[in-house]
This record gives sequence, structure tokens and C-alpha cells, in this order.
Amino acid sequence: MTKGPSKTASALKRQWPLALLLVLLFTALAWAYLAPGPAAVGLAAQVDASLTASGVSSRVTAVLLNFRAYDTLLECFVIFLGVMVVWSLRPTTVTAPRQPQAGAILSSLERLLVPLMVLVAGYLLWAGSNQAGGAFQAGAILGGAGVLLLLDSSPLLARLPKGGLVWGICLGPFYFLVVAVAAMLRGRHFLEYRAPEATLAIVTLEATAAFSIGLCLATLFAGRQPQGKSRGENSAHSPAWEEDS
Amino acid sequence: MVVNAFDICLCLTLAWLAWQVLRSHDLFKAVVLFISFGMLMALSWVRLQAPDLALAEAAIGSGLTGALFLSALQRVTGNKRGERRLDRNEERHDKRA
Amino acid sequence: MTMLSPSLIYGLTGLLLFVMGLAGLLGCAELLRKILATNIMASGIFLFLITIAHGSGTLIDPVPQAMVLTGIVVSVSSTAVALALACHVQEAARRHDLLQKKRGTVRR
Amino acid sequence: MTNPALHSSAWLIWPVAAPLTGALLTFLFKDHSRRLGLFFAALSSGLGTALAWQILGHGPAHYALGGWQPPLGIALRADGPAALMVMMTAITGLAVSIYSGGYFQSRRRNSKHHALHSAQEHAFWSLWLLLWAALNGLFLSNDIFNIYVSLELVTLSSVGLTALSGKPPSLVAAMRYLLVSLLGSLSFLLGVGFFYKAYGTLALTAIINSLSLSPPTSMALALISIGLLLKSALFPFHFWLPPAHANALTPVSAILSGLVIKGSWYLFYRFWHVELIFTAVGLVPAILGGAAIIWGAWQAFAQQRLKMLVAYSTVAQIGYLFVAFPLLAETSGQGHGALFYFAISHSCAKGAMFLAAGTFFLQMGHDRIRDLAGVRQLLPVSSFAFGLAALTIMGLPPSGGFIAKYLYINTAINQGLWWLALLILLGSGLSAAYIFRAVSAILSPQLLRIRPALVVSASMQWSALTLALISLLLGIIAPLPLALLEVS
Repeated sequence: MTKGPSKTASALKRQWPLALLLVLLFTALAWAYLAPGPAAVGLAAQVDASLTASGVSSRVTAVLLNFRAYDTLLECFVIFLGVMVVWSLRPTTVTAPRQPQAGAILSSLERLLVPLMVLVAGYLLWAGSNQAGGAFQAGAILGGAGVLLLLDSSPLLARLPKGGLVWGICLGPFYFLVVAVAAMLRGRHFLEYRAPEATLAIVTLEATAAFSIGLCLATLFAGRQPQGKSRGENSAHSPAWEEDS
Repeated sequence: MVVNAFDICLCLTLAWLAWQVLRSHDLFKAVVLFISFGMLMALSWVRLQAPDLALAEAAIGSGLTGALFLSALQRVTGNKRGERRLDRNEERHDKRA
Repeated sequence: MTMLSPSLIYGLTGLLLFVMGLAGLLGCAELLRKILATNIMASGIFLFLITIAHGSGTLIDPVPQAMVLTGIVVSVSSTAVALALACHVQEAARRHDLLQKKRGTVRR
Repeated sequence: MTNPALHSSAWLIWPVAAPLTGALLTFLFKDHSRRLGLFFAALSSGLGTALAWQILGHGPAHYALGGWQPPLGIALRADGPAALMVMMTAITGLAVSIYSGGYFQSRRRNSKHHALHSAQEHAFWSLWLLLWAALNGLFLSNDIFNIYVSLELVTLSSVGLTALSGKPPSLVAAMRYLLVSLLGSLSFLLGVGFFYKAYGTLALTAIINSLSLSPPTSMALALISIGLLLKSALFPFHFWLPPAHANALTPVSAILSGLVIKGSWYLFYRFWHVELIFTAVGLVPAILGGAAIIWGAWQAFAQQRLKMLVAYSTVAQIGYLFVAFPLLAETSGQGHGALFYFAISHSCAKGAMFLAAGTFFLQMGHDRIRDLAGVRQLLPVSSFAFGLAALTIMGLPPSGGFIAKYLYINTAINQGLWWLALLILLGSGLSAAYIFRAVSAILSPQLLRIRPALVVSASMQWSALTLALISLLLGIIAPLPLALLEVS
């Protein structure tokens, strides 16, 4: 691996102090990686031991949606938060809704691809409980389908009521919270579910999460809040920041 | 598992692509290179026996992130074009005045 | 070089990508390039985490893999925010420039 | 768990779950976002206080989420310091929420851009509640990867809040803040990877208890520390803070300065709370902290705008939060007491100061210190609040800041760290200098030439005053927070 540092150095000719620093950093990192230290066995054995109680047979899914479901709960909120922040950025400009050139190829491609992508997403979701696949992959594929629809400025998304979009985005995190608190109401811990009923909980969680993640990703791609009629009104006010604190 | 030429090639290509992303003059080219970087990253994860992750990386890390970058790029450069047009209009206006 | 295992090579590549991304983040001027650089850093870390899953035993540890899956979604979310913000910043800068230009012509 | 003194308590999850629910609901029901926001702010505040009460009465607690014990699952853990931080968030958060209710109302009433201000307020409530949940999650989590996810939540929501005002300077500041913060998060994540490789667990207490310095673990610790220092804006990394804090909307400035900074600082404390590290590099944060105290005070003195002055004062005060790390090394508890006392009184005082400064801004239309003379007649309550908060920032008795600085100096002298005691005295003198500049303008007896109509609401003035009074009260009820801190 002598190649790395020298590359870093060669390309940053004008900033050699920075390059030197980074070469040093890489050396330190590599040294720390290769040097002897405490080496642990990891949690593979423990995951296997508890796999039957988790309700799914895929180990990664078990970790994501049962053992460490709290991380996934927060993660659903991270992507929801992304949409929230992007929407809260005020449209300060009058330019730039993209002008998509919907060609005939794209249209026919879309007619073919979008249903196929929805099918694939469904399959991934179903497969996730025992092999490769799961909510995030399915959500990503759904998001991809949404992006295709947006590229074509398909009337489908425009016709979607705005309230519906907001509810759809909130559905995943909201259902996660409901499942978590419902477990507490039954005298268990937050987010506690065990086989056999865990399977149902995990499958529904994955489905709602995939749906919301897909919607969020497509919304992030769209870049701004769909505003319908109120948009003209908002952009007319663009220099408002000049007057207030 | 032992190291084979494939692994080494893959790693070198990854590093080279990352480098090109950072130094290519054209931002559009950088984004396209980044997308291919993501795809190769997914390939290396398949090699490391993590097909779930490879799928997620190909779909989200490379595909959707790439789409996000392309649309942002379009917005920025589109504006630049708009600006140029605006400048020209202004110039014309000034001349007339 | 028989002692080298694939995970070792990929781990080192991950660290290298981290450092290269850092170079881009600190050294490049354009916002979009900086955001690309953070994505490269993140990819490097994910690669590193996946090699940890191979660790010492024969079993593959699913916990780092789950961490990477979570990390990918977090990273796409922050990238989207960063890109949206960058577009707004550039638009604001452009408006500012135009304003200055206009003022300049008036004064002339 | 290994420690039998820990008891399991479901109270731990509610300070996180309640604001999360609130964020979703305020996002969904746009027309009721203020009422819902205030309700959930009160609820979260009450639940945070209840948790602190619980910990004070029953000792430290833990809670295995999903019923899975670590290392397989994620556990929450609340000891004295964590409960104190949650409590601090509850108090400052509630005051800021009440202020925000009046703030957005006043702004809308005095502007013709109704739609715009409504949109801003709507976004504010959901972002703020999510930030609150993430901060509580950060204070209570005992799992380093979960802490990473919470850190990202904190980052993204603070960036969203910073950019909310929409002014170009605040957009630029938010962008810079986001990039710095992302760098910090990524550095933290790489450190998490190194730790997991070494110890095979993500449970923070387990890692800290078995910590031994070897190349991989030192690297993990270094990466995590640098990431957290970037996020807490300690001296060489402070460059992003003043523009971000000074250009944000007023409630946002108070939240960022009073609470968000403390999140990453608290994590730094948790990672560094090992004697092992002090012997190695314990002086590094202290030296950086000392530089921050002097540089921040110097810059604050040079500012012309009140909010900028308060923001640079935060840079200086962050120095105090780190300068005391050598004090943690030996003594039983006084060092911790000093550190945390400083954190909570700074949170209240700085919050009150920003809230009062924002009230001046809204009323006068500017915050140039020179031209603020006479504002006292127009806004007596806010001016009084600013003055009271200034007492704490300067560290005069009987404020909470005084207790903190007294504990600092006392501990430093006990340990023979004379330079540290002198540094803290010097810092107090410098802060008195810049604070005096602001206070003398605000409280000057000069008469206003024109007397504009009052545009700010009473709730804005009184919430700032309450917060300032609490920062003062902390000097009088010192035994209570210190008793909570002892629980561990």
C-alpha cells in the first residue's frame, strides 16, 4: 500500500503541508489497523444463539429490526428529518423547477420499469426475512421508481394529494413508535417482541418503513415541498429576509 | 480465502476512481465517476460476502445519491446559465439607456 | 504475501479512501465537490466496517453489517440536506452578486 | 448488567419518545403546530424532570431496549451526570419553547409575510422537538453506534434550525456548520469501528471499563475525541460557531449555545472519564480550553453586534468546559461538580442572554451595541434578565457561575495547579470587560429619542427573566444539583 500516500502527495502539490499531514494520518491509521491490540470475536455467536427468538431467519434483519431496532427507529427519523430540513429551506429564488424533457423513450421505459420496480421492491421485502434484502433495499427501489416518475413529470405524483404525501412520509416512523409503545402497554420493554408474534411485527414494520423510505427518497430528489397553488405566493416574497431579524 | 489479483485490482480501481472524482475538472464527470465508484464499492462488498449491503449500496449509496447529485448539479449550472442570460439582458438595457 | 487476507486489503483501502475524502473535503473549493468528498469518506468507513465483520472467527458478524446499512441511509439523508443547502447558498451568492452589480451600474 | 446497583426503569425512554412523537405530530398538523409544540415541550420537560427526580431518589438506572441486554442489544443508562443534563435540557428547553411561542407570534403580527412566518414556525417546532429528543437520546444512550445515529439527528436538526431564518449569512453559516459536523460524525464513526474491532461490543460502559491503551484503541479514542471537539467548537475548531449562532433566529441561537454544544461536550466527558487518559494526554483539552477562554473573550470584546458578542462569549465559555479536565484526574468529586455546575449555569445564563438579545433585536430592528442605549426604558424586564444572566457569565456571587468558578479554583489550588486557577481568574476578568460593554449600553440611563410602540410580547420578556433567575438561583440551591451529580 505504498501507492496511497504518494498519490495523495502528488496531487496536492500546491498544498503540501496538508498533503504531508494526510500522509501522516494514513500511516497512523494503517499502523493502528495492523498493530497488535485487543482483538475481539464479535457478536456473531450471540446473534446466532438468539436468532430463533427474534422471529426472522436472516441475521442482518434480526439485528436491524429486533436486537438493535432502536437504531433503526432513530434512523427512520433521520430520513424523515432530511425531508423536514429540505422542505424548511425557503425557496429564495424564482428560477429553477427542473424542466424535464420527457422523451418517448423515457415514457415507455417508465411504463415498463415502474411496475417492475414495485414488484422487485415487494419481493425484496418478502425475501428480507430469510435472505438478502429487506426494508432499506426495497425502500430504495421504491424511491428509484419515484425518481423515474418525477423525471417524466408524470401526472401521477402531481395528482397525489399533498396531505397524503405528508402522511405517507410520517407513516414509517409513526408505526415504529406505535409498535414500540404497544409493547410497553403489554407490560414489556420498549420495542420488545419475540417469536412467534415477532415475525408479524417485523414484516409490518419493514413494509411501512420501506414505503416511507421510498417516499422520502423520492421527495428528497424532488428537492422542495410540492406547493400547488401557494407556490407563486411564496416566491413572490423571496426577499423577505431583508426586513426581519 | 486468499488474496487474488481481482481483489487487488478492485482496490486499486476504487482508489483511482476516488482520486478522479476529487480532481477531475468537470463536476458532471466527477459525479458520473462517483456513481461508478459506488457500483464498484458494491461489487467489493459482494466479494466480502455482504450481498445485502451490496444491494443497498448499489441502490441507495450509488444510485439515489448519484441522482441527487445530478439534480443538484443541474440546478446549480442551470442557474449559471440563467445568470448569464440575465447579465446579457442587463447589458442590453444599459446600452439602450 | 500469503499472510495478507482480502479483508486486510479492503480494510486498508477503506482507510485510504477515508483519508482521500478528507483531502477532498479540506482541499477542494467547490461545495458540491466537498459533499462528494464526504461521501467518499463515508464509503471508506463502511468498507472498513465490513471488513471488521470478518474479524477473527469463521462466522461473519452481522452487527457491523447492520451498522453499515444504517450508516448508508443516514449518509444519503445528510447528503440530500447538504446538497439542498448548497443550492440555496449558491443561489443566495448569485443574488448577492447581481445586487452588487446592479448597484455598481447605478453608481456609474 | 455487571453493576448490581443499577435498577431497570422504563422512565428512561420517555424523555426520548415523547418529543419524537411531538415532532411527528407538529409536522402532520400544520395548523396546530404552536399548541402541539408547546404541549409536547411541557410534556418532555416534565418527563425529563421526573427522570431526574427518579434518579435522585433511586440511584442510577438502565433500560434494555427491546428486552435485549447488551452487548447484543442497546441499553439506555442514566446516572447523576446524565440526569443532570436531561434536567438542564428540560429547563432551558421549556423556557425557550415559551419564548418561541411569543416570538413567532410577534414576528407575524409585525410583518406582511404571514405565509412565510407561519411556514417558519411550523418547521421550527418539528425540528426543535426532534432536536430535543436527539439530545436526550445522546445523554441517555450507552451504545456508541446509537450515539452516532443520535449525533447525526442532532446535527441535521441543528443545521435545519440554523438555516431557518433564510438570510444568506445564516445559510452560509449553516452550510459550514453542516460540513464541519459531518466531518466530526464521520471521524466518530471510524472511531466506533476501531473500538468494535478491539472489544467486540458497542456498550460504552463496557468499553470504558476495559479500556487499555494500545495502538487501535488509542486511535479510536483520538478519532472520537477529534470528532467531538469539532462538534463542540473548542478553540481551533471554533470558526464555524459565531456566524451560525449569531445569524440564526433567536430561539435557535439560545438552543444552539445553551444545549447543542453541551451534547458533544458531555460525550467527550464520558469518553475521557478514565484516569488512564489523563496520564497520557490529559493536558491537551485544558490547553485548548485556555486558549479558547482568552481568544473568545478578546473577540467578544471587539464585536459591534450584541448577538455576535454573545456568540463569541460562548466560544470563551466552551473553553471553561474543557479547561477543567485535568481536575477530574484525582479528586473525589469536586472537579466533576465544578464542570457540571458550569455547564448547567452556562446553559441557563446563555439561553437567557440570547433570548434577551433577540428581544432587543426584534424591538429595535437591529442589535448594534452602541445604539442600544436606552433600551432599558422600553424593555425593562428583558434588560433586567440580561443583567442577571451577565452576573452568571462573569461569575459574580450569588450566581451559579460563581459557584462553578469557586469550585474550579478551589480544586485547582488543592491539586497545586496554580496556572489553572490564575487562568480562570484572568478569564473572569476578561469576561467582565466584554460583558460590561454590553450591559453598560443596555442599562444606561440615556433617554430614547423616539419611543416606538412595543412589538414584543410579555411571554418573551418573562421567559428570559425566568431563565436568568434560575441561573442565579443555582448559586443558592447548589447542594441539590451536586447531590444529583453524586449519584453514580
